Amino acid sequence: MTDSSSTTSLSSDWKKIAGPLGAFTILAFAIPALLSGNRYLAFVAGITLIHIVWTSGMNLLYGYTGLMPLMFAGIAGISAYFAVDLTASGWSFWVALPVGALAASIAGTILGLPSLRLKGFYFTLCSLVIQTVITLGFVYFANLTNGDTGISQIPLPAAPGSGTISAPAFDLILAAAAVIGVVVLIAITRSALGKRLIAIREDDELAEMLGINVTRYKMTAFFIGSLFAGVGGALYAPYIGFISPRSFDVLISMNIWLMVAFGGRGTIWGPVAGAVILVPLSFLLQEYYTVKDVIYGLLIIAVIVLMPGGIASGLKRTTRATEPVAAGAAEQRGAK
Amino acid sequence: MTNVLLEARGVSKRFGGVVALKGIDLVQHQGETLGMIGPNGSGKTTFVNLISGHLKGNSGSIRFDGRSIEGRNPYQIAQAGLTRTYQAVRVFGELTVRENVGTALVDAPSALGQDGVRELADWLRIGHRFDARAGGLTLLEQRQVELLMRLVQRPKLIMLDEPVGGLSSVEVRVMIAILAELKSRCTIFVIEHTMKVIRELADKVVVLLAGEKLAEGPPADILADQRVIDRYLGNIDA
Amino acid sequence: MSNANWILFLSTLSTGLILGSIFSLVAAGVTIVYGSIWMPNAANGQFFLLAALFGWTLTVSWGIHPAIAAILVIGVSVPLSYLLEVLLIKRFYDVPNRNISYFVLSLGITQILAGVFSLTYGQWSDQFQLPPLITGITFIGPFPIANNRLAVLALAIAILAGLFLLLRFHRYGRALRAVFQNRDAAALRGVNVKASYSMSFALGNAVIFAGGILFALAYSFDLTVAWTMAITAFAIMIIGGPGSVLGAVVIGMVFGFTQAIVSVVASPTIAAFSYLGAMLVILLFKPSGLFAK
Amino acid sequence: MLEIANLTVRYGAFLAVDQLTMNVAPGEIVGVVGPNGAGKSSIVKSVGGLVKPKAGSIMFDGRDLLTVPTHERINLGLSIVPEGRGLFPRMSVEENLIIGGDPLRDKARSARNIERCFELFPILKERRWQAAGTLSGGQQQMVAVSMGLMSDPRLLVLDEPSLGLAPIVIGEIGAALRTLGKTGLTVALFEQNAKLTCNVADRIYILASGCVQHHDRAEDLMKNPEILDHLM
Repeated sequence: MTDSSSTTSLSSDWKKIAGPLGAFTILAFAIPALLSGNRYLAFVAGITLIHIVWTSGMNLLYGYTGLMPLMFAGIAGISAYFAVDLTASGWSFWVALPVGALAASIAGTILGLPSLRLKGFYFTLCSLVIQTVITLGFVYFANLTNGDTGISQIPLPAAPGSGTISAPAFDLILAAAAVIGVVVLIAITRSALGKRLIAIREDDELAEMLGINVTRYKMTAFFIGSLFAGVGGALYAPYIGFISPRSFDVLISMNIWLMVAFGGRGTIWGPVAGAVILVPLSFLLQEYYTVKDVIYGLLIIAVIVLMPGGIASGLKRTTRATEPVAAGAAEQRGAK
Repeated sequence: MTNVLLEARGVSKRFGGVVALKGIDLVQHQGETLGMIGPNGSGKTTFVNLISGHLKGNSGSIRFDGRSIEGRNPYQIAQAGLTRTYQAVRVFGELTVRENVGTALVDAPSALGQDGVRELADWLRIGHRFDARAGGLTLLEQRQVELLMRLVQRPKLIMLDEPVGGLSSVEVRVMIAILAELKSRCTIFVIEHTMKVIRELADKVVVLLAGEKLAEGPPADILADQRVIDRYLGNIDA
Repeated sequence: MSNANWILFLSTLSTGLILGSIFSLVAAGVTIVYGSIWMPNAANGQFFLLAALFGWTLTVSWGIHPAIAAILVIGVSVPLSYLLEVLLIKRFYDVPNRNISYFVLSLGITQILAGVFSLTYGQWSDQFQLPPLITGITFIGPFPIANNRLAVLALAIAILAGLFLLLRFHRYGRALRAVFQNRDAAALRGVNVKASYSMSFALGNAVIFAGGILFALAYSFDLTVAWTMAITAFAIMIIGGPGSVLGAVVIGMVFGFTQAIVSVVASPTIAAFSYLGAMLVILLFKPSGLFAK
Repeated sequence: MLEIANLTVRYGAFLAVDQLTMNVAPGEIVGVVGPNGAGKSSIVKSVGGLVKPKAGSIMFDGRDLLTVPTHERINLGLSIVPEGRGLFPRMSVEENLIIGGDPLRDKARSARNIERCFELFPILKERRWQAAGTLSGGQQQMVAVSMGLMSDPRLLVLDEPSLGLAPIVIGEIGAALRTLGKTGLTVALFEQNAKLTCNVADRIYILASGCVQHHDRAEDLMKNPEILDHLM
């Protein structure tokens, strides 16, 4: 329980995760490289990597802190528009990226303030309203966003030497971003911050009673989670080459949430797997645009139906829920 | 007389038009076990919520350990050494006992070291359950974990809201024995709605009725107090 | 006041009343379902649109009289509700914190229905218009108003009044409110809880369907009305107090007039902004809503 | 009237009621005393249908209650006032009483019953328009008992009516129960408060750990208060 013991347990934790992390790192760099012959498949891999950054951020908020922000895509969009506008006005993309991501972080932290007062469904609803306002804002401030038409032909960033960076090289940057994202998430969950966030997820009033500054750490979670959203958003715009308010609307927020919930929130690799499965699926269904909506809707319903108790109360490990004692306690609660 | 640990002056609380507490004055000294009794809805839990920072009062002053604590957040009050339990047992049910205790250690300024935690856990007879999921424990065990999570923070004052609520008679005895020993480790403020527990533990009793302090004094005096009999206990043979 | 101003005033008044009563209907439907089974139905806008589109198919494609079509549309909501309840809703009756599960579930339903609508109706037309319930024009002073809209207004208010009386004074309404406040106690007092859940889910949806078909009879519409309606109904429910039908009706009327006035002086987008703003403020400072006791 | 035989209730691994047998005859007031966790509420919930027993039978007037859905049990003449009172806090006192009378499907009779409740607890008449949740604990308990009486039950089952009340108010509730007993109503009183139970009941079961430990007439039990002390 002392500092020394917690550091030893920390390093053993890292040893346990080193294998999967190594494999993930190799795959993240190797797959786009191997696919570079087929631009379309490499592109699918790149978009998946961006989604891994996003799901890691969403996982921090939803999986570890127990907040369900349906405005996540909107925050990513703020960063994307910022970075695109700054780059267009002559900034280097490599400066615009952190500035845009930071702007998204600050916006996300401010927009996360309602979570201090609102619990469960009410915060989720509030975040849905915020997402709607952000989308309306993207349409409304047309001088910055080009309104509904969107901004197209966004170039890939400049390379250090001359001209723009090549698409395969950018793939590797996306791989680096995804790996860094996952490593940061692992580091947070293994730290004191992680303990505090999990305590907030499980029972924020009790956490505060135990001396944890809930306000500060919820805001910290929003800051970091929004940073993930922002980095992903800033990378997304030049990679796709086109952004519009629809690129960051509530459906995208729902889909990022779905990847986390589908893969398993509150675990490191579940949401990564969620992105790896669902992003390529959406490409497979690209030609059947409306069918895609229906299938995503069905997936959402499937996730909810298959784990009905777990949506609000954060992590509910299914293996544990089937323990007889736990089942008895649930029955007792239900009987009251 | 020993040091004053907790001092409340004229503490009042309204919920909309309903007055929950009317100008409560109360002093607790270090090492003194203070019991608060009264029927449900008399304002006992509201009082604890005000002290622990879960609610903001409408008027009055609260001082703890020589400093004013009103308007502070619960985490600041907890870090100052004032902790509490809840009427319904409250642990992180999905986490193990070890993780529960780990959470209690993370932001406590003067928390115990590993040996201290072990010693406490063994004293509370809960050491063997460290790897169990807290939500799967019996109610008594959860109450013990609750106490453990508070005590590893080395609080100066612990406020217990109905610590034997829901326990069977055998378990009540276990808990009373634990609390009797706890008196030598930490100052205790205990809420109950019956005299039974209070009689065995408390040095001083405060009777709350409809948000007002009806009487205050040693348990024996309280039982004989005519106002308490008239307004709270009634005719014993009724 | 000049004649032109009078006409403007009366037209705003009538639009406000019709929109307000339709908003009230939909919000009442949403709040009844939330109040009884704790389901914040974000798909209410899609249900509303489904009713309108079904009404359009019945009248325009199949040539059925609008009055009969309206009855059919409201009638068809009952088996639809039953099907949804059996397939999905029922599973969550005993889940703690089921409101958030239901919320996400209804977002899933929204996505499915939106996909289906754009796949089917989206290909046929941008704008949908139903034949009027009755023809002719009535003059109120100098101001002409279509009899059709008067009929829609009368029907909407009649349904609202009936709903209100049912919930306030009928045994079933009492039972519904009792289940909301204390489910086990209601069961002990002889209320069949599961039946009351089914009935309130069906009743709430029927009211939303009624709102949809009445809106379609009064105005032309497109597929985007679904999301606007969903947000509006939620805003009304939150501000009026979740579970409070009185709150839904009062705030629904306020929103109807706001929409009518803001649309005249500014644009419907501004009206949407003002709802969202009002909802945010209420959410933050009084999440139980203005009419919560 | 009520016959419970070998009733067993389990919550997961926890055995709440263990092969319990007891009965209530028409016209008597039966008390069941026991500490927290003795299984009182589990028995009441089984009788009410809120908990499914693992084994045993519950017969009411010769009818197997376990085959009757919860909400239909009130129509058999069985009325249960659950622990925690089971009120509808945002409805007025009068509306709570009306709900209590709804199973009768007879407005006139329901209105007569409301007047009878007001005679039993005059304070409720003053508070008839007040939301039940804003009353004091004692008044809420009076509403709960009245609501239980509204359906003209033949058996009234009360779970912990004294819970959280000031002793002086407990005395008032006890007096009302004695009045009811004199009208011939059959009552099953599940209580932690032994004194209240002894003052009200004709016959008493003493419960511990889900089993009946002792069973006697109240008068005889009062003659040997040490039995009570010992068993509780």
